[in-house]
Amino acid sequence: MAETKVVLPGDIIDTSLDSDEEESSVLRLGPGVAQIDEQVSAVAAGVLHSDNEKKQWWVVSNKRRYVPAEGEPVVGVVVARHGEGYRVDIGSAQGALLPLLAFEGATKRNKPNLAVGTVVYARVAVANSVMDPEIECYNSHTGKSEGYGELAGGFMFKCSLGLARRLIDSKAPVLNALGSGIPFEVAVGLNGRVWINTEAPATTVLIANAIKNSEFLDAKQCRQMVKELLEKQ
Amino acid sequence: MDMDDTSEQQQVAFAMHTFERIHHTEFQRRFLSQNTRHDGRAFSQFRATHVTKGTVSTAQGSSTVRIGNTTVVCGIKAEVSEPDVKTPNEGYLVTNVELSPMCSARFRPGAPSDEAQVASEHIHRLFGKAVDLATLCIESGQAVWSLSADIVCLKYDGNILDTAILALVAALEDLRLPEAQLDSATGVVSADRTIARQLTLRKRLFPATFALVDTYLVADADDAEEQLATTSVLVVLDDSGRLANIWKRGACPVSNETIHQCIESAVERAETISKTL
Amino acid sequence: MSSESVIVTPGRRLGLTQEYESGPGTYVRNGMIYSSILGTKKIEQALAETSDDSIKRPMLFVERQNTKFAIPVIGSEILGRVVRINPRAASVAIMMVDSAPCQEDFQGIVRVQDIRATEKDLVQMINSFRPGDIIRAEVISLGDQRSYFLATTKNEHGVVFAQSEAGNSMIPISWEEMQDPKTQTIEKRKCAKPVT
Amino acid sequence: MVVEIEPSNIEREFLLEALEKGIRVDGRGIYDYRTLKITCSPTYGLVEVQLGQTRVLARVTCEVTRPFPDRPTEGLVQFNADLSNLAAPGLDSSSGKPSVQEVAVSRMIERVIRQSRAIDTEALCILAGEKVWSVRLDLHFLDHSGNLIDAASIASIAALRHFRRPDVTIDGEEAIIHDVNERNPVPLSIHHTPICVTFGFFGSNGDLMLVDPNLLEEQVQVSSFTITLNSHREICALSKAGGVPLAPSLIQRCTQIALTKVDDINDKIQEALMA
Amino acid sequence: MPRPDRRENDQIRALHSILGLLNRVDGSAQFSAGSTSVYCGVYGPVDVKVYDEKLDRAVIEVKFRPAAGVSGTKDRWVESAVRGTFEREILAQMHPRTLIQINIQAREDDGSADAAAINATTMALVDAGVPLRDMVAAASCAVLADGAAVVDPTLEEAAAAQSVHTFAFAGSDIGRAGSGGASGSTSPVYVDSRGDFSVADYDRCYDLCLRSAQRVLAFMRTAIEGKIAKESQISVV
Amino acid sequence: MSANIFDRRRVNGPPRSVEPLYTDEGDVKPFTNGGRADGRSLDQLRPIFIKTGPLAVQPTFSPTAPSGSAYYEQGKIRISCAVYGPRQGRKSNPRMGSFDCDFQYAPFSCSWKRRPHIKGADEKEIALILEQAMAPAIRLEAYPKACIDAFVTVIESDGKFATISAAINCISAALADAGIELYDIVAACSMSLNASQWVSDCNQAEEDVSQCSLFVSRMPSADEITYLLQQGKTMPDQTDRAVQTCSNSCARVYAVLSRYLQASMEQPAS
Repeated sequence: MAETKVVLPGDIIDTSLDSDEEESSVLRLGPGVAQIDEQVSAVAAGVLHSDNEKKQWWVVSNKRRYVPAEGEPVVGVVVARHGEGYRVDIGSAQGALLPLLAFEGATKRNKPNLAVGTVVYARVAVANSVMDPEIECYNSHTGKSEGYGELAGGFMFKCSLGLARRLIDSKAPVLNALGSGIPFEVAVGLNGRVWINTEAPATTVLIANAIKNSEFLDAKQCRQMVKELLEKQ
Repeated sequence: MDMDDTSEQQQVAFAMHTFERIHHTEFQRRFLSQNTRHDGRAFSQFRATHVTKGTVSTAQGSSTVRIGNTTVVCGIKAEVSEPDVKTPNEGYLVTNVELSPMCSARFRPGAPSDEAQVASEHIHRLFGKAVDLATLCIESGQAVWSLSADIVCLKYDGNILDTAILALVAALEDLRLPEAQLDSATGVVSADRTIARQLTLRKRLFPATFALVDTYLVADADDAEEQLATTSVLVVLDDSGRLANIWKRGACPVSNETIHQCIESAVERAETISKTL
Repeated sequence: MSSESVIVTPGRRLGLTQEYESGPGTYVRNGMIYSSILGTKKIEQALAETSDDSIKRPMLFVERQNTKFAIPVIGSEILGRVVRINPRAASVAIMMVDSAPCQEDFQGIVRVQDIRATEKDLVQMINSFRPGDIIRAEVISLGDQRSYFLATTKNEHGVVFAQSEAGNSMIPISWEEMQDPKTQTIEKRKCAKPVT
Repeated sequence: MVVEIEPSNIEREFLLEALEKGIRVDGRGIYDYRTLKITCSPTYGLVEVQLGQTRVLARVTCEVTRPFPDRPTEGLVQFNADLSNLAAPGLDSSSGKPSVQEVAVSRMIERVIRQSRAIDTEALCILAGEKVWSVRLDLHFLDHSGNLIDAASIASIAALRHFRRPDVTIDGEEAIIHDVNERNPVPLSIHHTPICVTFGFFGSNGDLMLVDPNLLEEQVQVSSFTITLNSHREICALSKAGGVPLAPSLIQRCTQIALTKVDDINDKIQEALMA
Repeated sequence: MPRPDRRENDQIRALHSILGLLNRVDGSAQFSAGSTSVYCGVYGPVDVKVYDEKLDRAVIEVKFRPAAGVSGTKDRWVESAVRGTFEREILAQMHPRTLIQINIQAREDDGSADAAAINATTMALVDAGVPLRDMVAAASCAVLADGAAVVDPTLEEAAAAQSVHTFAFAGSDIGRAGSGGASGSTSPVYVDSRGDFSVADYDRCYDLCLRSAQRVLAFMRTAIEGKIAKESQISVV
Repeated sequence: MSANIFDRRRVNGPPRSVEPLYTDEGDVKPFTNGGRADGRSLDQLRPIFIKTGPLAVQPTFSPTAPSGSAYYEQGKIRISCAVYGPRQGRKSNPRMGSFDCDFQYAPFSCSWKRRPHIKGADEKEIALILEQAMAPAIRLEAYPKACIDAFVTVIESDGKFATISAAINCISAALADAGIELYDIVAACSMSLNASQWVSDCNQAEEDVSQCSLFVSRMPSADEITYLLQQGKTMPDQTDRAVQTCSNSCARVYAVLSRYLQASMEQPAS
């Protein structure tokens, strides 16, 4: 099981393995950990997770500025349209490129025509430090849309990357508690943007505020907070 | 022209010439790794320093200082103005360093660059204590001398701070303040240039700048070495041997011994400069 | 062989166009050759195989020792560093033109359709250039307001020097692959044919 | 360069749709102010105001200077409001001259405090023609989450009332400025305390109205209207900025709402000054 | 000669800090030592102007605004000091062709404002999750007229002092010195000593500042760990 | 009282400062006893000193060094000029190169009040004059789409028209040092009319008392005048005489420039 410890930038991480693996084994350093002058140390502040079997170390830290990574789902806003695609803001350093044909079943003749300001749910196709990131509204391996595409109606709000990751990773307590009370659609982007859609604006506002308040509450407190909100509504 | 060996040399010269233009920084680093510098100086050797006073007749005090190729002309204009309410008998010393696009392609036309502003501010702070502003008083509360010292850089080849500080010290020593009285009725200050007095400097400042390139400590880095250097240490001594300023700028940490090493070579440098000043 | 070497300043009368060809460092105005730079006046015997109809006139030129800075001209071969790439074009800082240095870098771009002569539409920028590579290319037009247009269609044009992800300099192993000797990793580049 | 991102289409549509039903995105009523938190620091004249997430720091300092020749017996009051990238991306004017927003807010506060003669400049005179107090108000915007003007006006008034200047005694020609710990410092003489209340208008003909717009509402609103009232219920300034024309009857309604708002803001300032 | 606020010569003023207080920037912090207080907001990595763009690393830009008055050359000086201090600590190679912008707003300046600016920047960078090689802690001290060296001087003490010294140290450096290593082996990341002082004064102030930088670093560590603990106790899912 | 405008990017002095009233009689009045104060004959120019290229040796290529530089002295006038280029120009036109000039007085360079840092209208005008005077001499067609920048700073000025002609001579020397292709070297000289007598190369004191001033910049080998500026009232024949004598002095200055440039090539920069 991954043991957890709070680390700060500059803390040296001893990667000596308890099992007597030979020394030159390849370590896989996840985000927040890097090798500096022959020492492995943390470069971000957060909770250190390590997984001895796969010899992997990473730090979970709560950031607000999104750095694209391949395969991650994101919620973006179309900012401009030019030649071979749309320029979409996903909260990263450079705007992402969404090619015109990056939609399920899109061909040269019939392809979706998105206006500036449209919100899209997409996955990161290309992310490297050399070129601007590229996103696509379908899974290019399977060709299926898998829920990606334009998001119409509903409301979108920003939250921290840590909260977004928690909302996606597991059966987030706040989403389950809300789900039992009110039917709603949700699309969570790992770039810290959440899209909610219900029939009445009042419930959408309620769900949005519930999610935002759940950032610093644990599972039990979440259920309690959601129950109170539902009764008051 | 026999073809083979000169073309051989041309081949090598061409390769070296191209390498110098393409990998400019790498080319410089090669010199340092072989314990020499691209102009043949030793690591702790300063460039030839020339100080001449009184080079501009239209300024009350002036000097021209050259360290290697870096050339600076400092001119001080003395004018009269009202003292600040809080300090009625203190004059003003306003120092500004001008790094125009003329002295190096590094500076763009228009407003002064950050480097020029930082240099002006640093020198303003250094000389705030070196000159006794009370000696600039003509009539307490009403009229004082306001010295505006402008340090114009003609050619920038690294180490502008040393050159500017030396130029200002020389110009202040060359300064001739005319005898002035305030006619309290008309409020007009009249001055007689034939009776002129020198400004007594509290202390003369002797600067020395050292740059750290990777692990090499290099004295008086020129423009090429400055672009390589991540860190620079400025040590300023006064004529009684006490320190006036230690200023380490830039990225890499510098060990405490290195700073002490810089202080020692700065003391030697102070001796040599005080002779030329 | 050059006769006496006289130092001339710009605007000096050197000779008549009937007797001499005007070479670099000179200009012609109504029948007279004048020097256009400060340097030493040199006369060079014409090479034997000039076309026979023009009378073999020696060439008159002015030579200057310290470096003369060059500018990119259509057809000249340049050496430059790739600064930034996007799917449509790679922007290049031009540093040398026909083996003469430029005083400051000129801005040039290699459009994706000018990278390769064959299969123009299959070319992928990410597999041709990376920021930091040094490339040799040819100026194909003076381009737009900001950049010159460059092309690396010829075999001897393309990446001349590149560093791998690990940071060691790589060796070209084919016209589109370079290998890092230490880590054996192979990276895709549009390489220039090494000049033997 | 750091750049501001426009709200997306669905945020715009949702906000208008909710507003028609009287619902606001952050759950407030349409006439409610966000929570107002005023903290006065131990140093005189330094007050930080938080209106929801909008955060403004006001600082009042004074120094002795020469008066203007044409008004020898009047002290000087100077303003400076600077918006930096700290408050919101892209606010920093890289060209050195202040950005449009910065000028708008700074002019608004100056109009509110100087033109309405909130501070008695005669009381700032020490020696006529010689020495006067020059009071300087610096506003620093730390977080732009909508409605900077209200937050700035509250912070300015609170800081001016919280400020104390050193005491001065005059004998003949000389003026002795007493050190702060020698003689306790003297407050400024303030005639009245103008407070701004800002309304946002939405919808094609601008009939949807709300008080204290937050960031999203401010980006989507078609017109905004600011009323400045003081505790004597006098209107000190009115300014309607932006697009859709407003019916005069609406202005009366806004003034009534503003009066109630100004009262409880003044109470909050009084409370903070007492603490 | 006792200090006006009756502090020991080597006692720093009460430290206070808040993390993540501003919501429009990527990371923010307020750091105060006594009544000297500074806000810092960090954007990064964000898009960079084509002219300043560097192809192998992120550009680091610092903007400093003073507590009162119009910004002038003094603030450019502080900006260049802070940029120099963090140029290497920020692992800029991890985000090439981007910009990391540090915006500092001085709230109140009652002495050792440069040190407070450096400490606030460290906390804001950590809050923004910008990759850092190490944390930086800064402290300053002054040699008074009677030769006594006092730490964390107020504005009044610094004005009357013979010389004022400001040092900044990297965290790992402080750790090594803390564990009894000789102070000679440490390497300051930033040094600014001004006034009229001897080499002995310089060394004395160096040690004093090293020890108070240790205390500042310990304070920052507990503040950040507290925030992470609060955030993460619900993430153990 | 002249107000100094507050400049956020420089260290600022007091808001108002003025020159004191000098009671001593200063230097000798010009033209008092027929001759000139410094003993020169009416058409004698002040001694010229020129130094081109870097002062100390420039061991390797430096991307920020100017391609050509010159320091020019004529009597008390001192001017420094640096030439950069051919390099990428902001506004570039594909057929011809462009030539830009930047002119600045050093704050301490004028005998009267200190010049403010921010460029005045007269400095911008002189920059335009220098550009128009030099452009005809440069073979701009050899530098398509590139631009050549010249930056001139006056360290000490003595006579406005004399300073402008000295600046033109200084730029010519710098362009030649930079190896820029030129049709010819431009030489310039100035004259002033005092009591219906033309006096060559007048200093500030002489210019102040003269009725008219004039300067000519000329390319001697093709005998083309690139710039002619007269300020003040004269009869047409007086101006013709002035232009004639001024052109001869330009030829003399041209000779000095050429001699110096040739000498500088013989023994390379020390």
